[in-house]
Amino acid sequence: MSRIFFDSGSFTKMDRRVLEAMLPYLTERFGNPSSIFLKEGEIAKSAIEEAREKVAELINADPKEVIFTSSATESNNLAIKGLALARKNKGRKILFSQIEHYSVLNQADFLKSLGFQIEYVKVDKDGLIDMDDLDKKTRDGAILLSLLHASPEIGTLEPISEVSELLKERDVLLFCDAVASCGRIPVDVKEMGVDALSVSSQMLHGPVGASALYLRKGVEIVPLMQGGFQEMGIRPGTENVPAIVGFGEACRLAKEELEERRKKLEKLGKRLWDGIDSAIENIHFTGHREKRLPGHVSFWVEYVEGESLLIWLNLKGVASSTGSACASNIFARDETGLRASHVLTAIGVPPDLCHGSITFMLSKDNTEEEVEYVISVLPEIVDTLRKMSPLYEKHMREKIKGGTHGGTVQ
Amino acid sequence: MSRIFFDSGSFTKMDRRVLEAMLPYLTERFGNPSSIFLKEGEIAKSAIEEAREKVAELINADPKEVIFTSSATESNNLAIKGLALARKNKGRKILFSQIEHYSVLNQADFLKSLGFQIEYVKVDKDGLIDMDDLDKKTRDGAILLSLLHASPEIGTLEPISEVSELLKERDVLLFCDAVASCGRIPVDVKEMGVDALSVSSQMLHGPVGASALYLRKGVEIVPLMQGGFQEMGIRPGTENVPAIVGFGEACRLAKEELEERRKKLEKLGKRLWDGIDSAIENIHFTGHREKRLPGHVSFWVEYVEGESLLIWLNLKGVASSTGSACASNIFARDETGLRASHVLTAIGVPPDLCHGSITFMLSKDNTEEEVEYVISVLPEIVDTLRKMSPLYEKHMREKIKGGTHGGTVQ
Amino acid sequence: MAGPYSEKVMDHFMNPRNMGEIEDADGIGEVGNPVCGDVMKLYLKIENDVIVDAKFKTFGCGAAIATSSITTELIKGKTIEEALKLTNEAVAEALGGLPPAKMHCSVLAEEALKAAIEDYRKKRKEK
Amino acid sequence: MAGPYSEKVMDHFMNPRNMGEIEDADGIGEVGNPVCGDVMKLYLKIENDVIVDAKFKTFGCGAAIATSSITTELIKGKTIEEALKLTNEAVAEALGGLPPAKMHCSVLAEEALKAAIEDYRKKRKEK
Ligand SMILES: Cc1ncc(COP(=O)(O)O)c(C=O)c1O
Ligand SMILES: Cc1ncc(COP(=O)(O)O)c(C=O)c1O
Repeated sequence: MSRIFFDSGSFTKMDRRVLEAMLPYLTERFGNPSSIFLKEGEIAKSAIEEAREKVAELINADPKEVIFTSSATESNNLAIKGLALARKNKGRKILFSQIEHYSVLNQADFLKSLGFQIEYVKVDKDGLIDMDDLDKKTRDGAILLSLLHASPEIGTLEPISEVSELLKERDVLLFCDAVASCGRIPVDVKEMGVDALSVSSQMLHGPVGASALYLRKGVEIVPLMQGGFQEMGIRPGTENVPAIVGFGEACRLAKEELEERRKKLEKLGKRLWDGIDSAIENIHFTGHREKRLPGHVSFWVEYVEGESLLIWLNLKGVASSTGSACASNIFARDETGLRASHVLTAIGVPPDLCHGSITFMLSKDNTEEEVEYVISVLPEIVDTLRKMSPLYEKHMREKIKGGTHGGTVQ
Repeated sequence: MSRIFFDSGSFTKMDRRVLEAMLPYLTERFGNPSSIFLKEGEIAKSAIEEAREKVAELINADPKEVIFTSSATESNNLAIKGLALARKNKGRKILFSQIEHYSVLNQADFLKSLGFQIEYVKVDKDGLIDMDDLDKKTRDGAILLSLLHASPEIGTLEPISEVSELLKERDVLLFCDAVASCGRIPVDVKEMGVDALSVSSQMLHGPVGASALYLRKGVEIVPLMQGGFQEMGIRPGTENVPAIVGFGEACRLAKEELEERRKKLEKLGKRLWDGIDSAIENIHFTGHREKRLPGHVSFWVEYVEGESLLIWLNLKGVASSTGSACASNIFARDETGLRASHVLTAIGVPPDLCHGSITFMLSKDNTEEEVEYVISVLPEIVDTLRKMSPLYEKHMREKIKGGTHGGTVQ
Repeated sequence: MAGPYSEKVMDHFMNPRNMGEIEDADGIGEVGNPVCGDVMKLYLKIENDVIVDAKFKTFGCGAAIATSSITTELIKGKTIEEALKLTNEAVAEALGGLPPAKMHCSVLAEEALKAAIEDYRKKRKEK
Repeated sequence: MAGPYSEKVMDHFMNPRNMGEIEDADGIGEVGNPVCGDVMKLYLKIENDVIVDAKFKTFGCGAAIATSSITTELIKGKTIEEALKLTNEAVAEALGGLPPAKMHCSVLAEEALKAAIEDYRKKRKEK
């Protein structure tokens, strides 16, 4: 069996049809879209405007509201720094949900150096934003909230429309990172009521190297970089035409096939969940059971560490991801770089337990056979590692002694 | 005859061999280099490290000194903002040469908003940096100079080593934009003595979407964006693996073929220069005659406007560029967006005359036949437009009356 | 295609109508734009207040040449009164539109026309 | 390939040597790392101050399992004195190196070994 890729939260395989759309722009159709008087420039410019329309259609935006950037990290940095700087005179308080991606969270220090304060809005045990906490923290002078649409780690879908209604009343802008959700479930910027939203090409079977920032008409932003006149001056630099063309095509396909993909993902996800739930003891699923990304299954198992699980899965041909501290920043200078996932700690998993976490994020390309294979192989791996675990040993001893079930560690 | 692309200052056509190196990473070899425990991640990580070595070799750097970004604009923004912020405590004065690219110059306002002052170092009529002015302006507390290696508009090569010697004495960092030169002439960061230097993939027959910032070991920088741990934390975000692989391959080829390409470009450039010089009256070549990029020919012709020249050349199948105000920011709200090239005004061409400017920048792919074609077609175009020009009419009348030669306009 | 100019503009740029001078013109208008250096010169031949011939010479960009060219077409056969009613918007419209930054070229054409008519009127008074 | 672990680490991870318990161990050492939650448990069988058998159980990452495994190999047949000289660097080296952030796993192995020997000495005194 060839590789089973269940790690679509960090990458997706580019669609063949997308590559085909890109190829002309990688070969004879080269040119700089700013060279408007040249045939080469005209072709390039048309291509990116066509792609802009396709991206806009997928998220129900006006093409003029779509700005191309090089990556989701750039979109997130542009959105948050840019909106904050543009609103500096209205206030200095910026809110992040506790479970934002690093490309949001790690901006905190830089923003503080510019004079902003950062506060974190709590989430509940399922990862849903705590509306009371949000209510409290938006009462006095917050200017911006960053809340992701879906966490790639635990799959929970946030109630964006509900949040945006509250924020509108309070004149707080809402930026939404829809990188994990877009292409899997409907993302409609109007219905969601967001002011800005980021989408990534490589997460929806498009090429790496392109991302979009939706910016609602009339919302002001300060550019992160300065240079030429590209992207309405908001994102200067020669456009990555082939990547943008591929991104556009990937969005077109995602829109066309959304329902089909969603149904398939839901079915595969359900089967995977049920399969491993019934085969593995002391397993804890993370994220909300219903309000979640289709095809997303995340959990932690007791007595086993996540990096080891991940490596075994990899050896068995399965790609997944983990929130284990051990697998976090392994090339750091020392172990202080290792930290358990902030998402899992935010939903209340004790740091020493969330080490056993695994996330499977499926994509349209996965199959039932792959799901069955993972269901068959995962319990064996857990078993092998548990046999090796002194914590499990203790648990079993206690279980035999006291007849407890699912006893706690230590 | 197919298109003649003489606009390599704004783009180059990707080499077939580069595309071939990229293709596996656009198809089956997909993956996130940060997924270090996955086979997909290992492959991706190896690929970018190999590319890093190739880029480092071309510019004689250590691979650890090479940071990948998405574009030259990003490299230039990261370098200047990042070095300035890291040195904020040493001083606030930043120097730009007058002829920097927009991706440097247009940072001025943003830098001012962060508390920096910007001063401009003059260039002489050939575009060479004015060493006296530099000497004067580096005497009191400047922290950074941005000086490009070669101007894509006028082709002049700056005396980087000479400048870096002076700056070292004064503890001023030197950032060098080598986007136009790298791949055409040797770029050796050690010999040049620069602290940071930017290079662009798409300018040396690599793919768009990748650029490198060389950062000398030990030089501190503040990142422009925050996020994951990629690129030593200096440039976060999932790496654009296919583009980086292509960039690496393009650098390898450039190193291997540098002498060959340079000789060819020198020969073609000389022929083009001589050919149009002898065929067109009242033509003024710009930039330094000897200290210039091989294969770079730039000039302005009297009595004719550059956009019109450019469009006619385009219609005749030739791609070029112009510094004419008329062709600057044509999609701006109104004509106040139109500005004559700052490079041409810096070297002393009166703004109303530099409208007739054209830049031909050749690449390794151009041929003698193409050069001959342009030599044959350009005089006709100039002639057609001059016949239409009331300025030329005046000039001819005066010439006939007074026997003046090359009379001035108005 | 996303080129900045309409087909009409490109047609007039490539095949300018009435380019040249009128030796014994009844009115000549020459105007210039300080922003981008364009210079337009319009020659009129007028009989019985009717513009019977018009020619131009222009130093300038694609839009400047095209607006000059179409202006000569638009005014030929018109009376002076009618010609004076020609606005820059009408010129731009006749070309299928112009990019915003190039609208000033159509203004220049309108000004050249007015200057030429002015010149004609002045010359007639002098006679 | 640019994986974080050497082939040696991967070999010990996939095929751990001496994994398990020793029922009648003479010394048992259990240590944990608060940073990443790893727990290592080492069992020693000692005769005449020579380690005649060693087994381990480990909860932890790839490096933790591999360092446990190789430690048992490195100490078998050694006297207690010799075993006490085993440093975490030597453990890491025997594995062909460890990523910096994973060096603490080798420290844990060294500590587990020392704890087991301590335990053995304590038990002997008690006897
Ligand atoms: C939710 C989310 N936001 C942002 C990013 C950043 O994407 P990139 O690394 O492509 O810049 C990721 C990447 O995994 C993500 O999952
Ligand atoms: C000298 C120089 N620097 C920087 C840039 C910016 O490159 P990019 O538009 O690819 O970001 C250019 C682009 O033409 C350039 O010529």
